[in-house]
Amino acid sequence: MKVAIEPQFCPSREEIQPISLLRPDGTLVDGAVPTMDDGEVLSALRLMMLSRAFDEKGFSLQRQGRLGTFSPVRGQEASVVGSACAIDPSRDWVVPQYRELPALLRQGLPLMDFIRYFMGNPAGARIPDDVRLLPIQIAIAAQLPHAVGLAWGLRLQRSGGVVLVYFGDGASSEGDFHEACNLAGVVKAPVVFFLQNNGWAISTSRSRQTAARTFAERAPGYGFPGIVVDGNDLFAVHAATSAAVERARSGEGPTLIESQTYRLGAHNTADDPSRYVTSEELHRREPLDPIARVQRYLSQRGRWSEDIAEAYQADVRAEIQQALDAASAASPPAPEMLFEDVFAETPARLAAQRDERLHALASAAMEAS
Amino acid sequence: MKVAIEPQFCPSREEIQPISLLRPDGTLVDGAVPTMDDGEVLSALRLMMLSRAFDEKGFSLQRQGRLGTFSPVRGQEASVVGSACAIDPSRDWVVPQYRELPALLRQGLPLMDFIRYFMGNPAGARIPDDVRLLPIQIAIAAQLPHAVGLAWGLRLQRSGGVVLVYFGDGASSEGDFHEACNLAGVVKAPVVFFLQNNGWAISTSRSRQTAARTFAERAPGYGFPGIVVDGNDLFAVHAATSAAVERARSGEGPTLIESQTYRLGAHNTADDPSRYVTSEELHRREPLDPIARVQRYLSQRGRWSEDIAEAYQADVRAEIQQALDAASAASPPAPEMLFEDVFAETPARLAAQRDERLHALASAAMEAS
Amino acid sequence: MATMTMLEAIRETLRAEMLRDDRVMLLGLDIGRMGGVFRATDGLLSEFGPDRVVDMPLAEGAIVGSAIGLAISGLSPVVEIQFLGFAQQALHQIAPHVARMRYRSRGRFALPLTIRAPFGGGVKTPELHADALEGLFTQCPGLKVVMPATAADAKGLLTTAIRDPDPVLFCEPLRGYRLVRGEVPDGEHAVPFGRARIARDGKDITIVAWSAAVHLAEQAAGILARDGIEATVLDLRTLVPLDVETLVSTVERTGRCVVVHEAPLTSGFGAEVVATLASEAFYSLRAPIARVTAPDAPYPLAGVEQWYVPSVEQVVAKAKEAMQAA
Amino acid sequence: MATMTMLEAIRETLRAEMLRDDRVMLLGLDIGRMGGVFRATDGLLSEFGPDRVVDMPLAEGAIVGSAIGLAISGLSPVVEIQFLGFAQQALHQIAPHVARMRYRSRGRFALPLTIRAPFGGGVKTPELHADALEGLFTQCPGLKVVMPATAADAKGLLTTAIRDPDPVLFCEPLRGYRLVRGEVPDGEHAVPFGRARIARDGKDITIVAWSAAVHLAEQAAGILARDGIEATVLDLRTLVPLDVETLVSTVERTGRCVVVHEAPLTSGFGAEVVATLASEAFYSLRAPIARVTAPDAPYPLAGVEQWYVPSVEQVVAKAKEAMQAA
Ligand SMILES: Cc1ncc(C[n+]2csc(CCOP(=O)(O)OP(=O)(O)O)c2C)c(N)n1
Ligand SMILES: Cc1ncc(C[n+]2csc(CCOP(=O)(O)OP(=O)(O)O)c2C)c(N)n1
Ligand SMILES: [Mg+2]
Ligand SMILES: [Mg+2]
Repeated sequence: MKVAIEPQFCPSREEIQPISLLRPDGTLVDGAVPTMDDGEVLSALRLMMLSRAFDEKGFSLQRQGRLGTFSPVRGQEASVVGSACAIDPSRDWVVPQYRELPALLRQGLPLMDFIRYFMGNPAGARIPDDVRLLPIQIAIAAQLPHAVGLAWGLRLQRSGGVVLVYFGDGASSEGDFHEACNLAGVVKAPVVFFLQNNGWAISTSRSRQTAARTFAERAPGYGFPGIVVDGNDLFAVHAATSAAVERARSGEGPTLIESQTYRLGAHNTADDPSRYVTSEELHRREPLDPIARVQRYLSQRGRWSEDIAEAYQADVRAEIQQALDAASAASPPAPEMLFEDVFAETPARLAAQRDERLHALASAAMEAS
Repeated sequence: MKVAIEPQFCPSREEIQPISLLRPDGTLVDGAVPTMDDGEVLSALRLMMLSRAFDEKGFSLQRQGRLGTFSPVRGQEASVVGSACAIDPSRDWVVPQYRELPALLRQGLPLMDFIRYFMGNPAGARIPDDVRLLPIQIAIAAQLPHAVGLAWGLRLQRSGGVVLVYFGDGASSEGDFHEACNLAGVVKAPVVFFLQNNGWAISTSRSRQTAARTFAERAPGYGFPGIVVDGNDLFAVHAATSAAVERARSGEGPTLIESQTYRLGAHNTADDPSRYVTSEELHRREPLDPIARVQRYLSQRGRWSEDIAEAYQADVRAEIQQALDAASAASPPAPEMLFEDVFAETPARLAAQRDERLHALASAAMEAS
Repeated sequence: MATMTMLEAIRETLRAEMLRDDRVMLLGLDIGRMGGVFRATDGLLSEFGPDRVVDMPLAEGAIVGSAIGLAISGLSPVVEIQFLGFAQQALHQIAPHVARMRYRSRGRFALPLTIRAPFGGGVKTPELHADALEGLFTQCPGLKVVMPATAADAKGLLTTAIRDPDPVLFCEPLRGYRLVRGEVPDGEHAVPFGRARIARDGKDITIVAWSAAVHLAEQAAGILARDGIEATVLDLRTLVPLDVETLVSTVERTGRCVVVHEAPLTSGFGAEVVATLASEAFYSLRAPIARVTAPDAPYPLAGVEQWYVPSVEQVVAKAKEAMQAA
Repeated sequence: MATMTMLEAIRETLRAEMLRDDRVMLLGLDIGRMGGVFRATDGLLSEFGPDRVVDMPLAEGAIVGSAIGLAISGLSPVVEIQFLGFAQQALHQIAPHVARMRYRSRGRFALPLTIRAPFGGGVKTPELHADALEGLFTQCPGLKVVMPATAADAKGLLTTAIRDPDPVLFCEPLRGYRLVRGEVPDGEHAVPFGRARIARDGKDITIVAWSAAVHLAEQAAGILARDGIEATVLDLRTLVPLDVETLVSTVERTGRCVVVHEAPLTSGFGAEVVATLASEAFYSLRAPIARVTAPDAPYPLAGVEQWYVPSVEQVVAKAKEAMQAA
């Protein structure tokens, strides 16, 4: 028999089945045991609904010019909330991309700060000291090595904390993704790489982003496990993330979670998805809405009804309105903010620039009045 | 039965066996069929011996200050020569890192040019127009996207050419590696990623470079196959590369080859490996010398003897001496070279800088004489 | 002559060059089906097909790095970097490889490669989208840096860039994409590199600018004119190669000069302009040369950018100061 | 005071700071078992163990990027980039993230992080190893850029860098590692940032330099002295923050100035120095300010670098020219 010159590693032929516990109709898969009790599910649902309501409100505020460009979570609520609920905000950190509002809120970020940030007010960029959260990341994938360093540092200092880092299918193509995963494997950083595969990077489809069958299969190439979950299934996401957090906390190192979800709307407030998504595709995806799925589950358990839904809806709207009012009432941004926090101490040259600028603005204001 | 929350992708538990055809003792593995006939083996061997002889000569020249810092191939000759011999220099390209002298020569680079380059003479940096070879790469991993673009371009222009790109275990950690592999998968570039895992990146050991079991298992994460070969086995390397070239040429896209070899010496002429390699480890590796292995194979076939060895040795030494003489006889570098080939046409500002510099040098020379 | 926006001029030029030369191909994020986040490539995918208008995976290093290989294979890639700030993800490909391939190969491998990238502030983009990094790229010997200010120049300079045998970074002012409109010559229109443009002529002072800041300079000149100060507005057009001759002769004539740019003060390209003048027009200078720039702070959030970007008032004030000197 | 090389001073300082503060940790390529390719970290692995002296995988982006996270977790990472040119692989982490984390988080996340990197030419390194890129990094608001020229300053400035609450790029002249020797104060020795050093005092002309070029300037000053020209040599020490006050007052005193640096002319930090002087010392300038720099070409192969790097003769010639003016 001839010695075969066959590759030991080949792209898998079979379809990879994402782990799933909750069916779209709200029933549990046979043998599924949710890792959340009804109380936890209800509070997760509330966060998902808050997120959805904020997306809607935010779009109209953006259209009125009151908010800047932002990216809605729509369609990905189970993915974000299920994962965020698997960590402990009193010791674990979230390192976000930019599409994870409910994870930020769960960590403890006041919604008002988020709003002020998107109003362009630097005051909103200050995350309260006890909230374990890094700033929103705009440069795609750049947060991944930060998360690894943070997790590694927590381990070196024996804090017991774990880092949950979010990023997209698009972000997975950047060099930073690779460098971060490889380093995390080497130093066994307690980090969970949470890849939200939402089908798109702006207009670039998943199939154009990589020829790999799944993103999760990259994990063994860094020496750790990879798992694919149904990202529209709150329970599957929560269970997989909880397991990964557990691994990380017990010193076994990182996990890569591919959460297969779908962006049910525009990339951001400036985007027009009709240029690249067909309405048929959207129709196919709508029934997989993760919020309705959880509501069906709770209904079947007698924990959800139209009345409760309305009460929740009113409640989250009130919370948003309150945050908006607070953001609007807060002091507006001022020009001196430009020069603050460049360094711990403002160097002479920058101070001179500041004084000149502020002086000119003051004179102009005098003249104008 | 409970639904298991188990990762679908885990680092493999078993030891991965590299493909091997030729045993260290020079006998063939059962069922092994070499893809080279004796004539081809002899010319490959000659190239390996030339490389080894150049390493030795080059070290002493470097010590005399006649050559700059360079990286010997020692120990990796089968890996480099076996792969290079699998492509067709009349249509395929080599994109090197810096440790592949015999691959450069096989493509058609005159040894004299290589020497002039390492003497610091810009004239040596000009690769002859009919030699399909990119310049030596100093910035680790930066050549990988170049290779992918080149391969893709060849395909777009239907040239039938394939690109063989070399890089190291160290290079595999750079973001460029990832971005290049992913893009190659997406555009099905006819490229062979030839990773020489020689155990070291300067002093950094393979085990510190990544937690992955093999580098080859990264390939499915880009949608193409990965193969591990015994890099000190000329036949295994040649067979695996030939298969990958075949795949690429027929439009099936890239392959990642991990050639498991060992750097039997210093990283470069400035390095002192005794700081990080034990002599026991070197003793363990020496018997795996790829040149002796091929010689044993040929001896067993009656095609090699001490006399032939001496003749070959004399022959490669003469070739090296000839190239050295030619390089020394060639015109020395001149200051105007500094200003050439910055742009197709020298812009006025640079021309003024050139004129000023050359004028000053001329005056200084006048004064000195 | 047709009147069009800068964005339209760019799109027309890309199309014309692709029709002229089938080696020209476009690479970038979202440039295909979507036609680019700003629509600079709208319609080109359907006209030229997916082999010539390529939606790339999200990796700037590989976009630029593969363009090097494509160029070596015989093609002329035109890369779109979605925002200039993200060219930093590819700097390790641009400075040592794009800019040096000709030099490193002693002329064997020329790279007829163009990198287009929008940049600049004043339009309330998210963080890290507005940085004016042109100065950084002028430090890469072997790379040309081109900064059109008008729709006509967008066409003329982009045409030259695509045909140039060397790599060119072509920076497009975000703020000017739709705001800047103007007459654009029909048909063939190639503006040579290294020739500054006198956008307005005046004997008292020279305002040097490039890209969107040229419009600031022109507005300032208009205001100064009302006070009887006649300003020349010099649009550098290309920073590398730099038109030292026109720069120096113009400032020699006026004796006074203000330089305006969007980047922070320290090591912005304004420093090079002033240093060049301080050496070559030294004896003609009648006043210190002022720089009107952003402060030495990162580009801020949208709510405060109005105070960060250089303003017409600042240019006017500095010009008046210069007029009062000696 | 002990006499030591610059390299020894750096190693001593790293060790002293690690002993002082156990949050200080070192990250880099080959810094552990090998002690660094130049031995700057020799012996530190065995003294402090693998959690504090970390041999990293070959990925500059992740080395710098993870240092950001380590700093946020409460540590003080000192990163070694093997050669400054390879910091370009990490520019997308340095400029938008290292330099801006404090700003972007409005003060919440300070980064007490130091990036050390050897650079500079004249020692026949392989391609891409010698680039003087300090100018590029002075364009990143939020980052301090420190360039010691002497062994004592290597200690004093590195001490300050490691203790600084903000990120610092600390550039070490390759050529000076073993060549530059000098007395180094024992014990505590921290040199404040933003204070230039008058390396030699003279009334006729100021030669401004930093890092290895300071020695070039000193040699030139020695030669000029034989011709009766008394030169001040001003060692900037830190480019950001820049000691504008000393720079301006020194040049005001001498009225003439030459700036020397290893980087190419265009947009090198010399441009910023000249532009600053041309604005702030304008009325004292008695001659154009010359820049002695590398030409606007990439750093070449070793066989021609002798003609590329600035020479003492060039500095002397330019100084004499300046003396003859007006
Ligand atoms: C380095 C970088 N390149 C490009 C962009 C522009 N950009 C913003 S979002 C985006 C797509 C990101 O896709 P993905 O990571 O899948 O996240 P998603 O938006 O789908 O949540 C791009 C290309 C950027 N912000 N940063
Ligand atoms: C981007 C970059 N970082 C660092 C270096 C310094 N350096 C030169 S060779 C080398 C190790 C490369 O290891 P590997 O890729 O395994 O190749 P090998 O030397 O083993 O053939 C390093 C770190 C470099 N040249 N380029
Ligand atoms: Mg996505
Ligand atoms: Mg290696």
